[in-house]
Amino acid sequence: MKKTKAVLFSILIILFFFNLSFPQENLSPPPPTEVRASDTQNDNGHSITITWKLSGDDGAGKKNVVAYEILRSELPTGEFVVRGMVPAGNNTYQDRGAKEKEDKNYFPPHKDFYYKVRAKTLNSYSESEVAGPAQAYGEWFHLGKLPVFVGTLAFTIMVLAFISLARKGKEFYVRPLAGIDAVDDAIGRATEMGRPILYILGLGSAADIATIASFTILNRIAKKTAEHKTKIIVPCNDPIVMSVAQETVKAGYLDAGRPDMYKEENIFYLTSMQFAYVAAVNGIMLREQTATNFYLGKFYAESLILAETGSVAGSIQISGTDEIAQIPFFVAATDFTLIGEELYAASAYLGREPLLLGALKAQDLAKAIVMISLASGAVAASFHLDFFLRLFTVQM
Amino acid sequence: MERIGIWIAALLTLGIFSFLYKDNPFYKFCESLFVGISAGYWFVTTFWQVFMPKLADNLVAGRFYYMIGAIFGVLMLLRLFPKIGWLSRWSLALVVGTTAGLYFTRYLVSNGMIQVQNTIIPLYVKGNLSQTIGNLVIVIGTFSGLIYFFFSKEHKGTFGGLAKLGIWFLMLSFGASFGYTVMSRMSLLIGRMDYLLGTWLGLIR
Amino acid sequence: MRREVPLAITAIVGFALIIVYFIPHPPFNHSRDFFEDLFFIIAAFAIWLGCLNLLKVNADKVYLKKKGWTFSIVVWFGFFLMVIVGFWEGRGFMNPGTTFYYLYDKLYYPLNATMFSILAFFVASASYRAFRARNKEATILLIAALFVMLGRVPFGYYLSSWLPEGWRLGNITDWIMDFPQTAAQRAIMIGIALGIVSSSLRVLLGLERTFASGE
Amino acid sequence: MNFLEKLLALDRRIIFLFIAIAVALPLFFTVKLHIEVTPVVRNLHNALEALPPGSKVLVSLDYDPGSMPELQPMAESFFRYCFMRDLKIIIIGLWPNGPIQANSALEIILNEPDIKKKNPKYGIDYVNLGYTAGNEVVIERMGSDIPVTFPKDYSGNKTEDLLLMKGVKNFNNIDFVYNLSAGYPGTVEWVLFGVDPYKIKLGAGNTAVQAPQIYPYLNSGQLVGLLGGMKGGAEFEIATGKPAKAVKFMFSQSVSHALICFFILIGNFAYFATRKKKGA
Repeated sequence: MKKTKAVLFSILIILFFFNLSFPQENLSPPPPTEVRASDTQNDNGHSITITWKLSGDDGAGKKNVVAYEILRSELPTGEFVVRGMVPAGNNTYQDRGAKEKEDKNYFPPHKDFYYKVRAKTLNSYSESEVAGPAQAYGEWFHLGKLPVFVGTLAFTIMVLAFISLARKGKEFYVRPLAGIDAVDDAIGRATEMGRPILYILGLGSAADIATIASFTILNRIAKKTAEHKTKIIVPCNDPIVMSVAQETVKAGYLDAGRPDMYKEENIFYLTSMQFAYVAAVNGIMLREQTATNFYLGKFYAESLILAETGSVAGSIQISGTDEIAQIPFFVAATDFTLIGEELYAASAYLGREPLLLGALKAQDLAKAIVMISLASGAVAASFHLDFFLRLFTVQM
Repeated sequence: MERIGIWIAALLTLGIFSFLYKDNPFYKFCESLFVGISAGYWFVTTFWQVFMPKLADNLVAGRFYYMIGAIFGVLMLLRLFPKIGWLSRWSLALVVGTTAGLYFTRYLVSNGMIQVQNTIIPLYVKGNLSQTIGNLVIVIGTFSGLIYFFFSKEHKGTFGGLAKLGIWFLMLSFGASFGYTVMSRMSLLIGRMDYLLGTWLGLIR
Repeated sequence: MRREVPLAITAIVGFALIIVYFIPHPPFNHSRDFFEDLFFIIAAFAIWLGCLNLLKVNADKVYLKKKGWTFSIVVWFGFFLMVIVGFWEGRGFMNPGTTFYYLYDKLYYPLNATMFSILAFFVASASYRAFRARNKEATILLIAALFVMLGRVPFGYYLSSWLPEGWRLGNITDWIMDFPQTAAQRAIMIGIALGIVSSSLRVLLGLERTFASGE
Repeated sequence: MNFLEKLLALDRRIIFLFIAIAVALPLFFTVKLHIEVTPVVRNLHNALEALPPGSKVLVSLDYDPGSMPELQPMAESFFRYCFMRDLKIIIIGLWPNGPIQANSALEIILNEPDIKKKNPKYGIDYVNLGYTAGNEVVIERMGSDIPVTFPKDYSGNKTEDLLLMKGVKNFNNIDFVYNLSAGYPGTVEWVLFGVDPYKIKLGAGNTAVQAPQIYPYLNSGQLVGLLGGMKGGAEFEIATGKPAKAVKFMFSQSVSHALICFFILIGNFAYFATRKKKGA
């Protein structure tokens, strides 16, 4: 036994020194080593991840490895079938399959599988040892989303904490917001002039967050108009939005103690067509000579047409949207604009309801945390420390 | 057939454009046609691309829990009957809940955490002055922009100065979006003009 | 019943969706897709509602012979033209060569595109009549807009070709887009993210409940 | 009413007329304009140049005819470039209309003399896998299995039977992804659900309205390059040395932008001049 080994070894040495006989291309590359197969983390249980150490001829040695093939079998000695291929230089592969049983690429969870990795050159290959068994199974918690989970939990707790503080009667300070301060003046102006107020909820559906925020603002403004005995017109472009708007305004009038003054016909559905709707609203603006126009909610291309008509008609205009592409037109053509987040905050401002203010405070605290992380993170990153970066890194 | 179609399309285009001069029956006709056609178009599209694949196909495949969608959808239609119209609130509530639930994580991740993650960048890049300045501008701009959106402190003193800087950054970016939006609208008009003058009249090639 | 049930539905569905976001294990991993499907299905019914509304309004106009009732007939005609052809074509209704595609290409598309291209005219009119440098903020906005509008077309090159390379209008626009613009976009995006997260939570907790008010 | 006040009260139809002329008239002239290729477009072009012939490029067309003037020239110039460079094209759409747009772009490109000489064949040089519903979920599913996500191509052939799709399992076998986007789902979804988890190389073309919101992803390196609006399309045409539609329209675009700028300046000048007078 020892003798044969010694003989083989000397042959190898001779071959090495004289470097002859075998044409190099026919030599298969050294196989990939340390092949490991294990369940893919954070998935639904239809995938196994395979890792290996690169073949000695990949990027080094003869540099002739072009790809790796990944083979799978249900038995360690069984028939291996090719599951996929990756270019040279890669050392991992996720073997995935479908989740539906009827799919022919179905990947059963909780079943043993064995893997081999094959290093390929242009005309030969070599295979690694068999790895496994490995099983695919689904996890109950996605670890890559841990930062999101922490964020969600922290934010929810902050909101609840501030709300309970507010319930206990704690007064919160919020800075003045130009667009909000203008609301009272705008309503006063309409009253003085004896002209109506126009309120546009935008093109969003009743489920859009911007529209929901706008409903709350409408409720407060309706209350104020009821107190001032000023007419408010709310043309809608969605039947559902209209019926919610009617309830909202009615509730505002009720809050002001003037339910008798509520007129349902002033809150009406026009049409769902974007441009037809705008044309009709423009008509209302010019016919009714509205003193103040509110545009709060989701707005698209029509923002520009509304703002121009109102501006030329000489109305005071207060606008707000979270559609970033439309904010510029509102800023340039209306008197006051609630930019993005300010729109959501506005409902808390106008109502001064402690509950809503509490949520706003939680938002501010979150923002402060973000700003501190941002500033310290950037400083840390300048010294090549990535602690803060990892706090915010989410794996999908 | 193609030629007739081009004529129809061109005339409809002119009909809409005629509104720019003044409202007229020709425009009214085109607009009404547009209202009808687009409602029909969406009706058919949602039927074949939502109704069939998402509802009917799933029910046929034995996934009967998709009936929930049909039930809540029908509840939505009850709005047409004033007496039981309030039931449509249930479907609205489902839609609102879904939106809020999906948006919560979607926005927290893509608009929130990923943007923060991308803004944590080195303030000093060795041997690259313009990148260093650029990174500084990004960090300062994002930071001061957030200061502007901070509601708990009055914009006074240093804080106020930062908020002011923030709003300038915001305005610069709105100006840029403004320019780009104008660009888009002009491109659309160029497209229509090219259709009228080229495809229809053959005056330009 | 009328108020509590909707609020409960919203809260249960919303919080469930947030929780399953973190669970990759079946069957929870599909539940988000399922609710998204539900969302689309209900939205499809809502489009029916909108269409029925449209037909009813226009039928009333014809019936009562209101002003412009003849145009209401055009609305009906357009609607049923698309619907009949669309259903007749079946699932491949939008493949090139079908009648529906022809109607789409020769009626819907030109009308839609023209409607949007009209905005180019309104931009012009608004830029003349309404876009005012009414304060410092609006002034910065308008100046940046001028830079981008000129810097993004070849004219900008001719206007500033006398400047050294790297300082021309195009370069300045690139710089604005790459750095201050990006920074501000991020601030707005983060702000909106917090706003949406907080509003969603308020809705789910039943604090913002206007949508559930009603008949 | 003095001159300035009259100027302010100008009938808007006169302004409309100016715009119509500013857009239409330049279409009649062929002017050779100097179009500089900006770094974001240059980067995209360089990334494409680095692909060896035979590389597989996935093209996702996520728009409808509403954005045709801006995005269709980009689709055409990209297909032309791929055929000339012998890059293999795999077309999909996250919007129902995307694959239809691709077909109408291909129809034009395949009839160009240069391309005709190359004679690209369906199934070998390009495939159109059509549309699948599901928005960003489609991207996620493609990460595990493209043939399962798109079992049949646009004309109903089995995806597995297409020669080009042999060996294409998931994003591992795709060398570059090019996305033309007009909104949701689009470039942002490709970044979040394609680039981040699967490390794909992504380049994009966007409508000008969208473009500013995409820039944050360029800066962070998640996006290789971006064509913004018709100007971006024109730059790409120049970079590839094949000026086409977008370049042709640049003259109109230039004149109309200049006119808008002029309107803003005049409008503000007249407004402040008359206001000052009233104030005094």
